Amino acid sequence: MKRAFPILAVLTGVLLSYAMYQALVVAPTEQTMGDVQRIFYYHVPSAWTAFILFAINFVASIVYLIRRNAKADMLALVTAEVGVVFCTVNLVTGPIWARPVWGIWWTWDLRLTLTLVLWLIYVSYIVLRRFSSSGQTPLLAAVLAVFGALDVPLVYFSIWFFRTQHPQPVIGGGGSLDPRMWHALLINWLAFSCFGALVCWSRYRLEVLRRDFDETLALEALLEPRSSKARSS
Amino acid sequence: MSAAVIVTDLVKQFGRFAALRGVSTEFAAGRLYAILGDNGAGKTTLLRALAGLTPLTRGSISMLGTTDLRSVCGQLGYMAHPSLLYDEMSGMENLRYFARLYEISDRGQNDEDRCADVIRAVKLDPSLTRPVGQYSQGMRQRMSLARALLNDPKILLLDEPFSNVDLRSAREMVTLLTGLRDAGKTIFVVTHQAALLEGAADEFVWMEAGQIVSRTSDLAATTETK
Amino acid sequence: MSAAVIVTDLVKQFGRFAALRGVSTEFAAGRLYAILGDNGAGKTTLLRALAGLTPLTRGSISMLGTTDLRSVCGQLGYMAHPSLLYDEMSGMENLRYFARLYEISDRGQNDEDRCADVIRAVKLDPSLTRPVGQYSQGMRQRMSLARALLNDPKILLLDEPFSNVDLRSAREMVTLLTGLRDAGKTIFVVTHQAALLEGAADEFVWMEAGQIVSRTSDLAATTETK
Amino acid sequence: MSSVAGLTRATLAKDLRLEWRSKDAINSMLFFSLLVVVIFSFSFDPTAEESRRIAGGLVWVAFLFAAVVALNQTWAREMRNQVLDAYRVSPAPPNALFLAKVIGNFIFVTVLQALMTPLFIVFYNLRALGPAYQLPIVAALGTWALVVNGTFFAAMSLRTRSREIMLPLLLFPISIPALLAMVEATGAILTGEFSARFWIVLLAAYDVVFTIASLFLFGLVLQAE
Amino acid sequence: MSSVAGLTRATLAKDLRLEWRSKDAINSMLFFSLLVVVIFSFSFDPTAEESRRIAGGLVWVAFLFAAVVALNQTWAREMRNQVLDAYRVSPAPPNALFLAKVIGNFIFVTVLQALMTPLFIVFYNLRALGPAYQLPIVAALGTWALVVNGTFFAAMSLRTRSREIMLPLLLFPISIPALLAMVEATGAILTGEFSARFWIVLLAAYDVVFTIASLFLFGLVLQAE
Ligand code: HEM
Ligand SMILES: Nc1ncnc2c1ncn2[C@@H]1O[C@H](COP(=O)(O)OP(=O)(O)OP(=O)(O)O)[C@@H](O)[C@H]1O
Ligand SMILES: Nc1ncnc2c1ncn2[C@@H]1O[C@H](COP(=O)(O)OP(=O)(O)OP(=O)(O)O)[C@@H](O)[C@H]1O
Ligand SMILES: [Mg+2]
Ligand SMILES: [Mg+2]
Repeated sequence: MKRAFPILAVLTGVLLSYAMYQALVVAPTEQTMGDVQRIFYYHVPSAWTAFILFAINFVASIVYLIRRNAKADMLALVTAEVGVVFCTVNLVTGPIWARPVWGIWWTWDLRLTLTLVLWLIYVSYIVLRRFSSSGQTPLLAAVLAVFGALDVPLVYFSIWFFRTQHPQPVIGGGGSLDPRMWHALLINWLAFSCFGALVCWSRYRLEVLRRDFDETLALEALLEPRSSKARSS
Repeated sequence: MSAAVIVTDLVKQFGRFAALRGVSTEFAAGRLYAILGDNGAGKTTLLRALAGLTPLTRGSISMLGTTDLRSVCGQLGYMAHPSLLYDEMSGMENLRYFARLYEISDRGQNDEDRCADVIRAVKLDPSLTRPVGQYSQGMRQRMSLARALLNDPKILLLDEPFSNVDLRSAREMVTLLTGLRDAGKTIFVVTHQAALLEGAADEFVWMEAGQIVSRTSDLAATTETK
Repeated sequence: MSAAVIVTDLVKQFGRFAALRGVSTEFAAGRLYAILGDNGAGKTTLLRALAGLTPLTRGSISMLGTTDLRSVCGQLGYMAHPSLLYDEMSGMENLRYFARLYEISDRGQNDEDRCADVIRAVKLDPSLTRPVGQYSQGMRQRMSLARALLNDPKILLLDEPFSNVDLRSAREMVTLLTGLRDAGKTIFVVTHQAALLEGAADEFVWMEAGQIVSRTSDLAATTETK
Repeated sequence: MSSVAGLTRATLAKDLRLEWRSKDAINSMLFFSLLVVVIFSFSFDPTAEESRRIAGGLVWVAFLFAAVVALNQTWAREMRNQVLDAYRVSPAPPNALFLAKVIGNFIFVTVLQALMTPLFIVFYNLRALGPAYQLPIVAALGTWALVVNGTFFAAMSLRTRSREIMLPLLLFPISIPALLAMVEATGAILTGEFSARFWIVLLAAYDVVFTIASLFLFGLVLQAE
Repeated sequence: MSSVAGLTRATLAKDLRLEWRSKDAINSMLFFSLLVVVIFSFSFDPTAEESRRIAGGLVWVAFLFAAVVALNQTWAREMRNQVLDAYRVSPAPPNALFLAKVIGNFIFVTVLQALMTPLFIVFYNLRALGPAYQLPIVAALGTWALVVNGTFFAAMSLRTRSREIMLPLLLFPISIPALLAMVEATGAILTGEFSARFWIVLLAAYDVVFTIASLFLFGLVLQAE
């Protein structure tokens, strides 16, 4: 297990560079949009990675509510944080792309709105964890995560009617994509997922260390001889 | 004599500070325990743990033969430092509301009567219409005790019931408590006025720095060692 | 000996209920008064009136030779049932703020030192970073006393300083108070634990139903009559 | 189950009595929404056509903000003297407390709406061109949506620092679909240009989902310390 | 007088410390502003011509909401454990307390405005056709007006035993001139159709009058029990 981390790190590095090569050099230039379109290879994988991380957060939160397992809680925390980062990447690359292509930064379109709401929900999740003064932050956070996950389908339906400007889904949407573009996209997605996993893992280890540290301090207090009284502690 | 409360290896941490540091002990049913100790020894924390109000870091509590505290909380009376009463309502109105929470009328006694009875038991006047927020500190303290007695609990957890109460009334409270004990209740009284319970309490439990350091039935003996 | 506090015909009504019913008396400077009485006798109301916190229905108070209480409030220390402290700040932070209110540093002593000194005087640790809201009840009570002592007041009004405080610490507090009395302060202590002040208080003032019913320097005598 | 209903009624009665005595919540809500109406009517020189188009948004933003102001005070009363602990040690089911609070807030906000609606109608010269009977349905469903989640998150923000600002932070993201549905449904009814049916169904679905979720999870939040 | 300034600073520092234990607070305020703007754009389609026309009003409703959230907790902290009594028995002048609270709230609301304004500009595509440099002046004067009155009346409603429903209704007419001036001035600057000079002078006069009145009367309010 100890060995796995550097291996994953190296693999991610290699994948990311290869994917960048694919995206910037190998993939053909889009006819109407030109080179701006290459942002596609960062825009879409970051969204997909974020969605996956949020899904893991939901599952981990449910597990926490049932089992009260500290590991599940840490997993939920980590996936929410990293998911928000990837979601931000998508939300930033989108407007950068939109400005030259559509002529506007933002529009209230189905996909855009959904992403924004998701981002808002998980930021509020992180804010709650930061501001909690309770000894049971994990519990409150898990409850909020469940509420957030329940909200997503409702958001989806509520913006169903919005006039859409955004391209239809690649998968199952009937759009035809050049196979080389497909290739570059999938490689990028794989690289992003590995990268996401890597960041999550480090963050997870950091969280484990932090909690261990707190526990050690408290344990030392437990072992303290009785004579050093609580009244002066 | 059966054990009413069994506590094993109780640890309660607030962040990095441990308020309870491994408390393991048993309390027999039908006895009056005085819990004594310096400020910050962990008495209130222990009581809150017994009342099921605070999630434990480690350890377990078994009460009236079950570890599911939720299922026995109808048998519990809890009195805390704050009054646990609505300042804007009169004493009767407060108790009437709590009587509904405990569904006392289902047990065959009329709400109204029961409330008036407990208020009289703590030597207050049930017809007082003043809101509790305007009571004097000692009156509020007694009303708070009345609230804890309301559901005729098997186990009573009282956190400093005598503080702010005048001496004569405190003595009357002790009489009331010994009466309840003789009727088979298990009573825990946290107090700094141990002398009041001399002769009344069956056992004195001393706490220090989150642990129980001694249990004795003779107050004089322990105050010496202190 | 000059009179530090002169009270004439004090009446305080809450709506139709009179909490003080014509209190007229004098208190000499440099003495320690224990104010005793049943719950609801009006002790807290009297103390709040002396602190200038409650407008009177009738009567007047003269303190340190003036009836303008606002002008002498810098000479006053007041400790109440509630802690009068910010729960979210540590003890030191609280005191530092109140030191600013009293402009203690203008009197030649460094804020920081003065705060640390009073905290040590009530046997707490000035370096405790925990916010006051997380103190145990007794610790909070002592910090509250520290706040009242902060401005080195000539007149101290203490409402039940010993409640919730452990016996040993309460005895230490009494020693602290007698020390202050010997240094020339006038001290009023409302308490239900009169025994603690036996030998320490110069006079015991009994209140009943909003009036002062007796003043004596011998506690034993009054408890008999009670 | 009957016990939940009974206790809900008892708690609700207690809350209404206390609110009647202090008038805290209704006061601040009323004050706030009056200000909002006035501000809008200053900045706004409405031809009927235009105002009808944005009235839905105006009304619901005013109510949402007013509700947040009131919801922030819901639990304050239970925290004073830690009365909430008295509830927690009693065998009474947490859901009774939750339902009572929700119904109480629902009543407050509804009273507010009943008072404000005539004002809006007068100030903005409103008249529904669509089926007006749907308006109360939308109002009731929408208010319930705001209030269920608001009460729940207010309970959650009790356990946090800076709790006043915490409530909107938690509530707003989750209530976006409900808000959108309320605004659109109201707009649809007022302009009569399209049917509000879809939005009403969506609102109902939102209410059902979150009421059930809250009832399941409130016990956990209450016992968290 | 120097003592008032010093004590105001001390009290303000204390309040700010309690509020901003960490930079989390600023982040959460940023998030709060974002949420408010997002909520608005869900309720009022920002691309619509009508909603651009009432943007002045919209912006002030958002600011008002932020102010109410802030004002609500101003005195709550002083009431817990009756710390206010500790202030009342001290020789510190009441006005120092009042000024500290007003300035604290002013800072809070101004930070929120500073965060929200760019967001509003982006979302509503606002552009001032009049002299834009007047906008911050209007914002500052308007916020001060809101905050002085709000702080004063919040203190008053704490002390009066029976918080009658009349109180906000009495307060209400008093705030109307300020609201009118804020909204009109903002509108004037945004549209550039007429000069905001008159409204700015009115706001300034309002601020001066009510600040002085509050400073004179606050001592009475504080000492009333
Ligand atoms: C303005 C902000 C934007 C946001 C927030 C955004 C968001 C998203 C999201 C969340 C996805 C993944 C959703 C999915 O796979 O169903 C996505 C995919 C995609 N986006 Fe965007 N987008 C934005 C702008 C744009 C622009 C301007 C373009 C190009 C004209 C664009 C083109 C695409 C394409 C081609 C996909 C992949 C199609 C798919 O699989 O759905 N996006 N975008
Ligand atoms: N919520 C909390 N967060 C952090 N520390 C706490 C908290 N509650 C209590 N403590 C600490 O735990 C210790 C024990 O507190 P507890 O209230 O149990 O003492 P106690 O024995 O009841 O004292 P007292 O006689 O003064 O009431 C104290 O040092 C206190 O500061
Ligand atoms: N704000 C108030 N409104 C109405 N009545 C009040 C108010 N404050 C106190 N009282 C009443 O005045 C009487 C005296 O109260 P006070 O608090 O002075 O008693 P006390 O002697 O301090 O009692 P204790 O020892 O219990 O603290 C009591 O009957 C009380 O109910
Ligand atoms: Mg305690
Ligand atoms: Mg008293």
